Amino acid sequence: MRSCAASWNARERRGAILAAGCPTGAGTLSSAARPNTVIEIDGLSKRYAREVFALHDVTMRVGRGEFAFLTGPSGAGKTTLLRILLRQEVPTAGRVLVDGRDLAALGPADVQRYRRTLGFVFQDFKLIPRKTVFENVIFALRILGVPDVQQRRRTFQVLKWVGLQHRANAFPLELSGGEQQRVAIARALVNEPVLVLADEPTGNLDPDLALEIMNLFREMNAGGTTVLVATHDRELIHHVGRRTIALDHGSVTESA
Amino acid sequence: MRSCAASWNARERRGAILAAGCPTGAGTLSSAARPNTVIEIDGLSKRYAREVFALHDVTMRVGRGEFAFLTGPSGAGKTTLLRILLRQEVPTAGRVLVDGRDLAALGPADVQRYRRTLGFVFQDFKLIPRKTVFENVIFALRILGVPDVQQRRRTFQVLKWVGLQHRANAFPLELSGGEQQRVAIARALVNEPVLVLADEPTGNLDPDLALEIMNLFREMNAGGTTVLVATHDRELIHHVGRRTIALDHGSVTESA
Amino acid sequence: MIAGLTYFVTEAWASVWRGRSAAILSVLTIAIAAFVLGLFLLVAGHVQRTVDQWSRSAELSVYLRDESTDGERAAVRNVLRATPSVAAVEFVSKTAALARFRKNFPELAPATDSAADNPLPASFEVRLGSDQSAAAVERLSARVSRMAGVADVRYDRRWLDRLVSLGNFVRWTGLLLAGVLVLAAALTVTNVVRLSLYARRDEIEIMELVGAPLSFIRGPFVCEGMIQGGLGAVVALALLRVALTLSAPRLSALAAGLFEVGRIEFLSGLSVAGLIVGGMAVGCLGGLVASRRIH
Amino acid sequence: MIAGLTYFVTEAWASVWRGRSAAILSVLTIAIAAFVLGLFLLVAGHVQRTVDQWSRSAELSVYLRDESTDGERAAVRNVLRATPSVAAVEFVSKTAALARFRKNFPELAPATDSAADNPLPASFEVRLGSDQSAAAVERLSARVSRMAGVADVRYDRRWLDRLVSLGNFVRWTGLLLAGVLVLAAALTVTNVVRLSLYARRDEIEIMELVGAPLSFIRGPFVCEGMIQGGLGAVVALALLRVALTLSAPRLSALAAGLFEVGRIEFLSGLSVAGLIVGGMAVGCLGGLVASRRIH
Ligand SMILES: Nc1ncnc2c1ncn2[C@@H]1O[C@H](COP(=O)(O)OP(=O)(O)OP(=O)(O)O)[C@@H](O)[C@H]1O
Ligand SMILES: Nc1ncnc2c1ncn2[C@@H]1O[C@H](COP(=O)(O)OP(=O)(O)OP(=O)(O)O)[C@@H](O)[C@H]1O
Ligand SMILES: [Mg+2]
Ligand SMILES: [Mg+2]
Repeated sequence: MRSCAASWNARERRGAILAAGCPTGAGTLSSAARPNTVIEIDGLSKRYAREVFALHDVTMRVGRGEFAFLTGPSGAGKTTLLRILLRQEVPTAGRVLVDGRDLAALGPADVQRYRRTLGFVFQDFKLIPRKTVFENVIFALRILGVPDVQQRRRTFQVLKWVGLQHRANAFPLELSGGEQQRVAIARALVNEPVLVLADEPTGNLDPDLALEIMNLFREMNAGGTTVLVATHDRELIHHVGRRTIALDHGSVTESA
Repeated sequence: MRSCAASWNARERRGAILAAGCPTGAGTLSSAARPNTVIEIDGLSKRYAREVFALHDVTMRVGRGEFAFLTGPSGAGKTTLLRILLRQEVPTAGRVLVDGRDLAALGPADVQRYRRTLGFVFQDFKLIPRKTVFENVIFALRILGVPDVQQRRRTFQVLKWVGLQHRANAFPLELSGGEQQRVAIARALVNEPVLVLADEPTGNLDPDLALEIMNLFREMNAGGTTVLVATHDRELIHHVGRRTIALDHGSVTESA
Repeated sequence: MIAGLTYFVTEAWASVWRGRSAAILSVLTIAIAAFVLGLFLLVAGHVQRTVDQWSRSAELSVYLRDESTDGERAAVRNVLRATPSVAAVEFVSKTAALARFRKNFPELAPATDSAADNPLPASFEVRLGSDQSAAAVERLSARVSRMAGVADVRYDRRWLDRLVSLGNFVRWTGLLLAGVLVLAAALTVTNVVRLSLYARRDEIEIMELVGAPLSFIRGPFVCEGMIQGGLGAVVALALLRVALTLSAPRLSALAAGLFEVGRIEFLSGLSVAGLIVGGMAVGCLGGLVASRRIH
Repeated sequence: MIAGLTYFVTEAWASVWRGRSAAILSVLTIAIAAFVLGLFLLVAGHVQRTVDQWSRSAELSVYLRDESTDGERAAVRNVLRATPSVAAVEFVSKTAALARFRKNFPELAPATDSAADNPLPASFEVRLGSDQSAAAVERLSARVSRMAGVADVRYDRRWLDRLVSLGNFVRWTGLLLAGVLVLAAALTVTNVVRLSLYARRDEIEIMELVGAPLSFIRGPFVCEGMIQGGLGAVVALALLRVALTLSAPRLSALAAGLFEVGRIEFLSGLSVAGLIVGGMAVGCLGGLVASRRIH
């Protein structure tokens, strides 16, 4: 395992104990022969009831092990695109393949299994208010059927990464906005997903912390995980310097 | 009334109809002889049950008609400070005066009346999910007892300012993150408050839109409204170029 | 004031309407409580009336000595008449008593024919009112039997006791059941309103943070409780009416044997109004209790 | 499997515990439904038993001709014995009848003394079983009265009809009430679980988005329903027991007049077990129905 202490220097200045270890990345599931493109979207359109199109004829690819940003102004369709990838929304038209699987062909049980292989950071965090930080994060492991001891070890590790292990027993409503966002990130990473989809994961974080979180994603990515991050933060994109897919009014305007 | 079309150019590029009029600012209530300092905080501390201090011995002033930023890393205490100013939280120690009123001395009915004179943008938006965008915004006017026709006119006006009048009949959950944030801003401005407190009001907006919203606050400010905005966005602070109060670990570290 | 009321009602109605399926369930639950209460009132009313009728047919016989004077007889009659639990007093002369005996026991007619004199005494047949207690009848009997000219006082004590007890039993358990059911209805409404409040706690918190007056927040919930309670009662009454109509043929057969009227009657207008107003009051209370949680 | 069950129970219990006040309210509501049901079972059981006892004391008298032969009498007795609704048959000879008459009507003793021969007929006194219908008794009476050696058949038709009707009435409305109450309990549980589900719809949505299996999401709700239903039944039974003990003196006085046993008895072990299991089943059903909404 590589050392990943370097990226945590900024955190250590804040006094959090973060030397626990680095993300290991790479999926534990889907070990079959995998295609080289993880996300394959063709002619995707999405229209919400009677309203205008949130997405219109979007075609894009994200390769295995790639790290890409999704940008665009408010209401461009970033969240809609990510939700379709989570199978939270169903497209009006077009085809979406993830890891070679056609999302339209998944039955209810398949959808559950598929979602368990993903890591998703929601724009509005989506933490369970009646569960503590620790319970919120460990839940994603529990449904995987991981042995109990391992569940707890891994959960503490991930909470350390995001600098929140001292808040493990707090309830989400007792956290600051940025802390909640970091819990959401911890939950997305705890199951060592093959694909991480993050919707504005640093909107409530200060620039230093945002960069640290991005480094966390980079570490995951270096371990083989594919990462797609929707963000407005030009500075951050500039700093990280990876491929950017720009949306506007539901269409791809730039895909460099 | 001054023309405020200049600040809306960027919006017009997006196609929204925004020429409706400019914010008029200045409170409709509290017409008594007013002190020159709107916010006066002395030795304020806040400790949540058994936990460490979220705020520690904070002393600061915000003058009438001032526009100030509140910054600091995640968990620094920004939201806590603003919530104390809304009387949503009660301080552990210290004195808080707003417009000369000691917040500790307010009875339940006074708190209601006091809150109605404020404009507050919550970090997590706090929109009522069962009400449409329009109903969410008009509600703040209805409790003021403003005549019906005026309520509707003013609501449409404010929704135009934030570029959302075409989404007036949508429910909050049918909006993108940035759109929800703008509804929250519209609600804060609709009652022409004397004091606007905004918690990370542009965290979900792209830089262009963020700047436009800041211009909206500036217009309000030019009309006499005092504005205090908590934000992480250094670029934005830099662009707007106003006084900045920095918090870290619950203490004021900088107040230029 | 009117504007405020309109606001409450519209808000409450919107809340009921938007949460339709939950509202339907809760109205149904309340309706069932009201239905059981109504059904119970109906049954208890009829049983009570039946027992009353049966009791009324219970009689007390005051046998007079052959040698009693007219004055003594008048005194006895006056005492009986003056007793509140006595509904009617009828004099049966020696001759009338013999005639009745012959009619009732034709096998014995020859025996009484052959007898020289009439062995049957004259008597007062006393019909008792429906509100007599066994103890009162016993007191009356003891008092009259000590009077001059009275040979004996008889009544079918076993039957009377039974009927009075049955009447008391029905009344007593009826009160208990009715009380419990009203409590159940109130609890149901409280529960429903509380849970709907719980489901909307974010909304309430937001209203508070925006500075809405308490009445603005509570009003709709109180109103919602009233609407649900009233609707529940109306639904219950409608159901009861339909149930009664549908089961009329069956019930009539049963009723024929039981009630002298021979048919089941619906609740009185007063009971109907009482149930509806009661439903609304209980709903209102539920809403108030539930929204007390808001500080 | 065991791990899953433990998860459901812990989750359900945590849910009940965290939402204590709501859970208490809903358990109380269910308890009241169960309480009413239990109380009703208790009352109906006692009324039914009383009516049965009363009915059992209803008798049919078959008067025999003085000139009837022993063979004819044996034939009548056999017919009576062979009839299912007949509980017991007793022969009363002419001499026994006269003795009883003298005892019952002492005033008339001189009259019967003076008569040369005994005017009273011999008879079979028939005690009827508790399950007889008025029609069956009528058929029996018609059949026997046409037999050789029978002079007349008499029974107090009015009373018998009344008692049979009352028995039917209690049974019938009892069934109806019980059905409605079970429905009410089921609705209450559904309602409560549904609303608690509604209050946690965000949580459920999140679980779905994280890929939790359906059983993981539904299990706790079904379990919660069962816990609430079971607790409700237990609370109801405890309340009923306490209520009975507290009102024992009052009730005994009432019961003395009504029931031959002279005391009120608690529900049978079977009824108790039935109520608890029923409560849990109904709760489980409520949880299932409520959580069906999750797709
Ligand atoms: N459930 C819905 N029903 C109707 N319209 C919706 C719904 N969800 C999103 N929309 C609309 O679709 C468009 C795209 O929304 P989306 O959330 O994808 O934007 P976004 O790029 O994520 O914006 P932001 O940066 O503000 O989060 C918006 O105009 C929004 O109002
Ligand atoms: N209700 C609460 N109970 C306990 N602790 C709380 C509560 N609310 C906030 N805190 C803690 O107080 C500290 C300050 O929180 P606050 O929300 O004020 O931070 P912030 O500056 O707004 O951060 P952010 O930029 O992430 O929103 C944090 O450590 C947080 O965990
Ligand atoms: Mg979005
Ligand atoms: Mg904050």
